Amino acid sequence: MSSVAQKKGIGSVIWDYLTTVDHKKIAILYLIAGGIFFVIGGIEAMLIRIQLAKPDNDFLSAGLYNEIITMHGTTMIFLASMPLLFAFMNAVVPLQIGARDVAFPFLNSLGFWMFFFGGIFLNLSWFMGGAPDAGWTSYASLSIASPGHGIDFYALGLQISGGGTLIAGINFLVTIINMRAPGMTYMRMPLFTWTTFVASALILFAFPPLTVGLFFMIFDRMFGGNFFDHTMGGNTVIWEHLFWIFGHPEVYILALPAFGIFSEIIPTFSRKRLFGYSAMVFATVLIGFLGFMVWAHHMFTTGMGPTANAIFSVATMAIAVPTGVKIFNWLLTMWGGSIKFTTPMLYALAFIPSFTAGGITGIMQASAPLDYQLHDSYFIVAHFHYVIIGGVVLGLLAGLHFYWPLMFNTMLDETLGKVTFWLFLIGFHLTFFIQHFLGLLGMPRRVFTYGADQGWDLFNLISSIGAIFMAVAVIVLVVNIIMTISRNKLVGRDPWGDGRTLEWAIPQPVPFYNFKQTPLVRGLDTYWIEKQEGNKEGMIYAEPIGDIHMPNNSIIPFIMSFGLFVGAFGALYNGEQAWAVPVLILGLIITFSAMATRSLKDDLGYHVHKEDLMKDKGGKH
Amino acid sequence: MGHDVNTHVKNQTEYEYSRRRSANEMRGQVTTFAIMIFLTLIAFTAVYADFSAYLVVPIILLLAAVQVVLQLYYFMHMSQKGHGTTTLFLYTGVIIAFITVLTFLTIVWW
Amino acid sequence: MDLNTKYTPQSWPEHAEHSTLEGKNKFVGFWLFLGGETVLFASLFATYLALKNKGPSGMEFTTQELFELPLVFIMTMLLLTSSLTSVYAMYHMRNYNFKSMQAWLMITVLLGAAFLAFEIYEFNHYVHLGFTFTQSAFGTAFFTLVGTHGLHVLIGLGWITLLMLRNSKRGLNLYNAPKFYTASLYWHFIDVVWVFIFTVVYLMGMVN
Amino acid sequence: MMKGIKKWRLFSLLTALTVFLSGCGAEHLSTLNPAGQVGRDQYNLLLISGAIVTLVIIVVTIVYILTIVKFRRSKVGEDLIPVQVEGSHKLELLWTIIPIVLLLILAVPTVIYTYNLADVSGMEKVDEDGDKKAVTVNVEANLYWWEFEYPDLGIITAQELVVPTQEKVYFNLKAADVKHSFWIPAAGGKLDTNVENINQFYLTFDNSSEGLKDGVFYGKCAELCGPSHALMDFKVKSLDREDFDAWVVNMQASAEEQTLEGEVAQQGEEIFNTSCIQCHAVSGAGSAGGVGPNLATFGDRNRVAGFMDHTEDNIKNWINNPEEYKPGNLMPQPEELNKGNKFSDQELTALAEYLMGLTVED
Ligand code: HEA
Ligand code: HEA
Ligand SMILES: [Cu+2]
Repeated sequence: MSSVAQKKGIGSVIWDYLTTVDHKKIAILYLIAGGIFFVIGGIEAMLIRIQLAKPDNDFLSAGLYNEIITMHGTTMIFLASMPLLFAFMNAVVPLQIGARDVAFPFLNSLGFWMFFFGGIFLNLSWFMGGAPDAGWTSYASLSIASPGHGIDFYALGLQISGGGTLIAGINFLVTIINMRAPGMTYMRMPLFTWTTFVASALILFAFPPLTVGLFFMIFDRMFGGNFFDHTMGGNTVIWEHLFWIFGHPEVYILALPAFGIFSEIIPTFSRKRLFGYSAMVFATVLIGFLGFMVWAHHMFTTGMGPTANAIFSVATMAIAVPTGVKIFNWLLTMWGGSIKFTTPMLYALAFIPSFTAGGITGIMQASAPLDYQLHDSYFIVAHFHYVIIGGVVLGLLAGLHFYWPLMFNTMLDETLGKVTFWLFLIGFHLTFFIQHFLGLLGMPRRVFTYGADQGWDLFNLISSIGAIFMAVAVIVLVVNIIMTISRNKLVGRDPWGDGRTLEWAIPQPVPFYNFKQTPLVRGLDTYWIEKQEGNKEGMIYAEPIGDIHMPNNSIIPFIMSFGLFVGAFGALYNGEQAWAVPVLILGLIITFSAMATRSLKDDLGYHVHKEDLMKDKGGKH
Repeated sequence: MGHDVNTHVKNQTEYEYSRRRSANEMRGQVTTFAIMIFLTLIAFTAVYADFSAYLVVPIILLLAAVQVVLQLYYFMHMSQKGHGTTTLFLYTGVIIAFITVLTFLTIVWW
Repeated sequence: MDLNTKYTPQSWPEHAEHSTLEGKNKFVGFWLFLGGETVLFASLFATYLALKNKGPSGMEFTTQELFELPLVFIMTMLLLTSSLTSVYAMYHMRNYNFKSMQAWLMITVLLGAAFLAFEIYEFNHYVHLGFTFTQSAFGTAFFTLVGTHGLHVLIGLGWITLLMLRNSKRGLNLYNAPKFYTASLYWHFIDVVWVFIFTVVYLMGMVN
Repeated sequence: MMKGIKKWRLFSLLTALTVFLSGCGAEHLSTLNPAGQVGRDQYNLLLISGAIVTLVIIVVTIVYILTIVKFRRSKVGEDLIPVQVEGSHKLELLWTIIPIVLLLILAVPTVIYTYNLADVSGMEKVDEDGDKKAVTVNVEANLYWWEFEYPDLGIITAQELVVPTQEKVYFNLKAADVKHSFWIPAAGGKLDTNVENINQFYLTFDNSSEGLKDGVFYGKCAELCGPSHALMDFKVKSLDREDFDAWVVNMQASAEEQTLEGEVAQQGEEIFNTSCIQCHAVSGAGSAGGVGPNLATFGDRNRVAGFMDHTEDNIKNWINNPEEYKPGNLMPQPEELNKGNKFSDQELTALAEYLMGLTVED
């Protein structure tokens, strides 16, 4: 039971990852899967930009284009950004709060595998008669009318992966509520933990409406339901509401953890504690709360009437206030500090003006009458890529470089990192800044082509050229990762030198049981405090060394998710193929018997004994 | 942490005291139940009596709300200690639920 | 925690459901889950209210013609009572009285099953009248809302039954106490939802 | 620090571009060149909100640049341990209140315009004779084409909307199949055409569209509606009130008079009457609900199928293979209309000739 890596065959490594319940390994799984989906979504984006590079282009056909934008949006939001954020949450949050483990290790693994199989299912649509083609928002009248199985793949795939996300959210919430080390009060939690907490709460409340909406869609398309069929008394606006009640919080589910990552990076590389910590916490909670009050700003042109439009306009604008508080507190954190321009810090620095630019265009859209012009034009595309790439993707890239040593005990190459950074940043602004004007010049979004001489030709070309920069940046990043892995130069504890929070105090590589002794937290930025006081160990302890209880690995989450994956094919072909119902039942049987095995067989885990702990390296007693 | 449980063995007085207390509590639960049945009866009667809808609907909604509070605070022990965070989350859910229903009643139209 | 630790009523902790960390996690996690379920049901209720009595042109079914309050009243009584019996079960769990707890859980399950039987009868009745899931938006929304609740009842029954069977030989310990406790929370939640169903769907369906 | 500067050079370049752009933009298509009061209101909001957010970004940028110039580690020294400042209530208050004030400045006109633009009470106003004062258009969006009915005038057209200038024109918007969205960027913001209800709003046009590049404003579908969503364009012709009235009279008369010039056109009419008339009406008088676009004004139009240049070749191409030009559209392929055969080139020419002759303007 020792953490010392024994040489293992490839087969046993794979088995280890299939069955793991260790949050650090699940983090790596999320990172790999999310990374792959990000590249897929990015390739789709490149196809979009190639198609739009010149007017009247016929590189992609009309139907295929719609499939590509739908899959691009869906993949990027559900299968790339969120899982990548989960990767860092899993890797960092338990360590940050001094926990031995997450609250539900088994469920944590189940969450991952459900996301993974859901994502695979969704992407299999490409090979099985066509991908969904009604946009990532899948508005009802079109998605009900859409022929083929694309939308069915969308509804079922998201249902499965959404279940995984919900599980992950609950897991983080309980972990943060119950598993904090002694002394780690709520108001001493690092900001990344706070944003994880609030984002998970948003997941808890935002995903059920999506679940319901997707079920409605499944019922309507596969089982004869009438929710959205107006000839039968249904109403398509119900979908719009359900989708956006989920959809707007969703954008903060993405943004908040990214804010959290920046809130760790900026103090670290400014060597200064976060300015206005409690205001930052309050702003985070407020953003989360307001996030639920504004969803109808996506529906200003649906015809909700002036009163609803006015209310949601003003409510939306209110979100600028807590977000502004954050922006200024980040600036003031750097003010008077000692700024070191590492790759993660460069991303953080680029984030501030980029995200502000995206946020303020959001405020413009929040003005309902103005949004009548902007809605469904390229202005919107520009807005959300500014907030998503300028906020979330920069956050992910920053987090990747920042937490890489924590996850792998090696360091990504700084020079290549900076090359990636500049290419990506330039490409990003080149691609999307110009799109604001395309929107104002009357270009609708989701058009597979556009006629020449409407004044959009040049701007689209510029935009496509920008995308190439981003692609090159991503390729450089991949090269960097491969080089770093093959070089395998170990770096040890606190590689950045200026780490402030508990995760940097832990010996490297992080032992599988995390903390040999539960640490005692004496204030915000624990590690920094201990370092300042000259504590070589980096932490003080709340308990003597004792046996540590660990959960057993399990293949059951994998099997359960696989069952759902199988069953989904049954639902998809219901009423069309003779084997559909048997397959549906088979899938459910697989899932439920795996579940039954889990509940009938006691799984009490095992203990790491004190003596082994004493022997383990890193134990300096 | 975690696996260690405080193994406190109660002495006889403590034991009897806690027994008595839970028996008392159980009596309270039965009363709660009686109230819930009573509220249900009123609600059904109000509908049968065929008063104006403007009167009946608010009344039965109120009765439902009271019943739910009883369930939550007595049957589900939400009033007890250790429910701080969970209460917060539940009420957040309730607020969001309320807003959802409200919008569907106002801005989903024909 | 050791599964085989035997307890006496004297040594059995006051709050067995959250006296271990695992138990506490389960307990908090389950409450949070119920918070999410609240929003889930709110979405279903909201949709039902928006689609109530809506159907294809010439639609003949309305709440007032369909619903039969006496049936609903009986169902309500069954479910409310089952809520009380599960409180009894938890009372006995607290007193470390495994046999009585099992007995009360058994009664709870029986009451729940009776409720479900009535519901199946009700649905069957409507289908015979021609009011089906596919007949109108109203039908779809009605069966989805009430059916989702019914599904919860079914899952609750299965869950409690499994717990009883699984632990019948073993008796109470700190490993399964949180499971019994969360199952009972779930059962109460089902009751809470039903309170709104009989109020919003049935009673409000009858007033004009 | 070279790198930082490079980035800012990019930024200032882009700012310069902004200034340059606001002056241009095609008059028939750009929201930056509003053609009427509605568009102008919205443009004003763009300017107000633009000013506010520019102010915000300038402030952020100034603080930002000062910070990264002044507090670089290379400048403050490798070993400096900065003072660990906790925060400042005064500052927090400052950057809470100032944004609130800025937002209120934006919120007030927003709310006012929201109500103004939703005011369609003028639609019902009648003059002494009991006739509606304002022109109301019932817009029905179909899979990739638009139908415009003037219920009070008893006329109907498709693909090209004709409106009077200098007055509010009211719209009832509805979709026949899936959701679309009705957008004339130059005239003002969009409104969705839903399947289950009618949305109402109004637009205004200051001047006749005659002087524009193509003599029309461009209209777009702004809600993804299927493969050919991008091609679901329409055109808007604004006419001074007299011209408009004349047009209406012609339209109303188009039921009777069908002047056909030439043999070829007559042959075209025959083909049309056997193959096309089931779906396409050729009289401008009538009411809504056509299976295909009304073709009464076809000869006056600017485009074929809403987006192709208005040439006989394009008409022929279109009829010969609509699926190729507008994937997923509902017009039957010629084989279905013509007993399993394509139309011959000669037949196509005849049809084109006939269609080009359908006109109500002179
Ligand atoms: C990470 C994702 C993310 C984030 C953070 C945001 C943030 C915001 N968004 Fe965005 N949005 C999206 C992702 C996101 N959005 C997506 C994906 C869509 C399109 C979906 C689709 O249709 O496909 C969308 C669409 C969208 C719309 C609908 C447009 C339409 O379709 O018609 C609107 C309308 O109000 C809007 C508004 C806002 C606002 C007000 C914020 C605010 O939170 C921004 C707040 C931030 C700032 C304002 C900057 C910092 C503040 C200061 C420096 C203080 C001072 C500022 C002022 C006084 C102004 N967004
Ligand atoms: C997290 C969210 C996210 C992210 C990161 C992105 C990233 C990008 N997006 Fe997208 N986008 C959306 C979310 C996102 N997008 C959504 C929600 C929509 C709306 C969809 C809808 O309308 O329904 C949308 C729509 C959308 C459109 C509008 C389509 C339309 O309306 O017709 C466009 C057009 O330019 C676009 C472009 C891009 C580009 C160029 C990137 C780039 O930043 C991508 C950068 C990444 C890469 C370039 C990776 C490249 C990788 C390689 C080249 C391979 C290398 C491989 C190896 C070495 C193995 N996106
Ligand atoms: Cu939003």
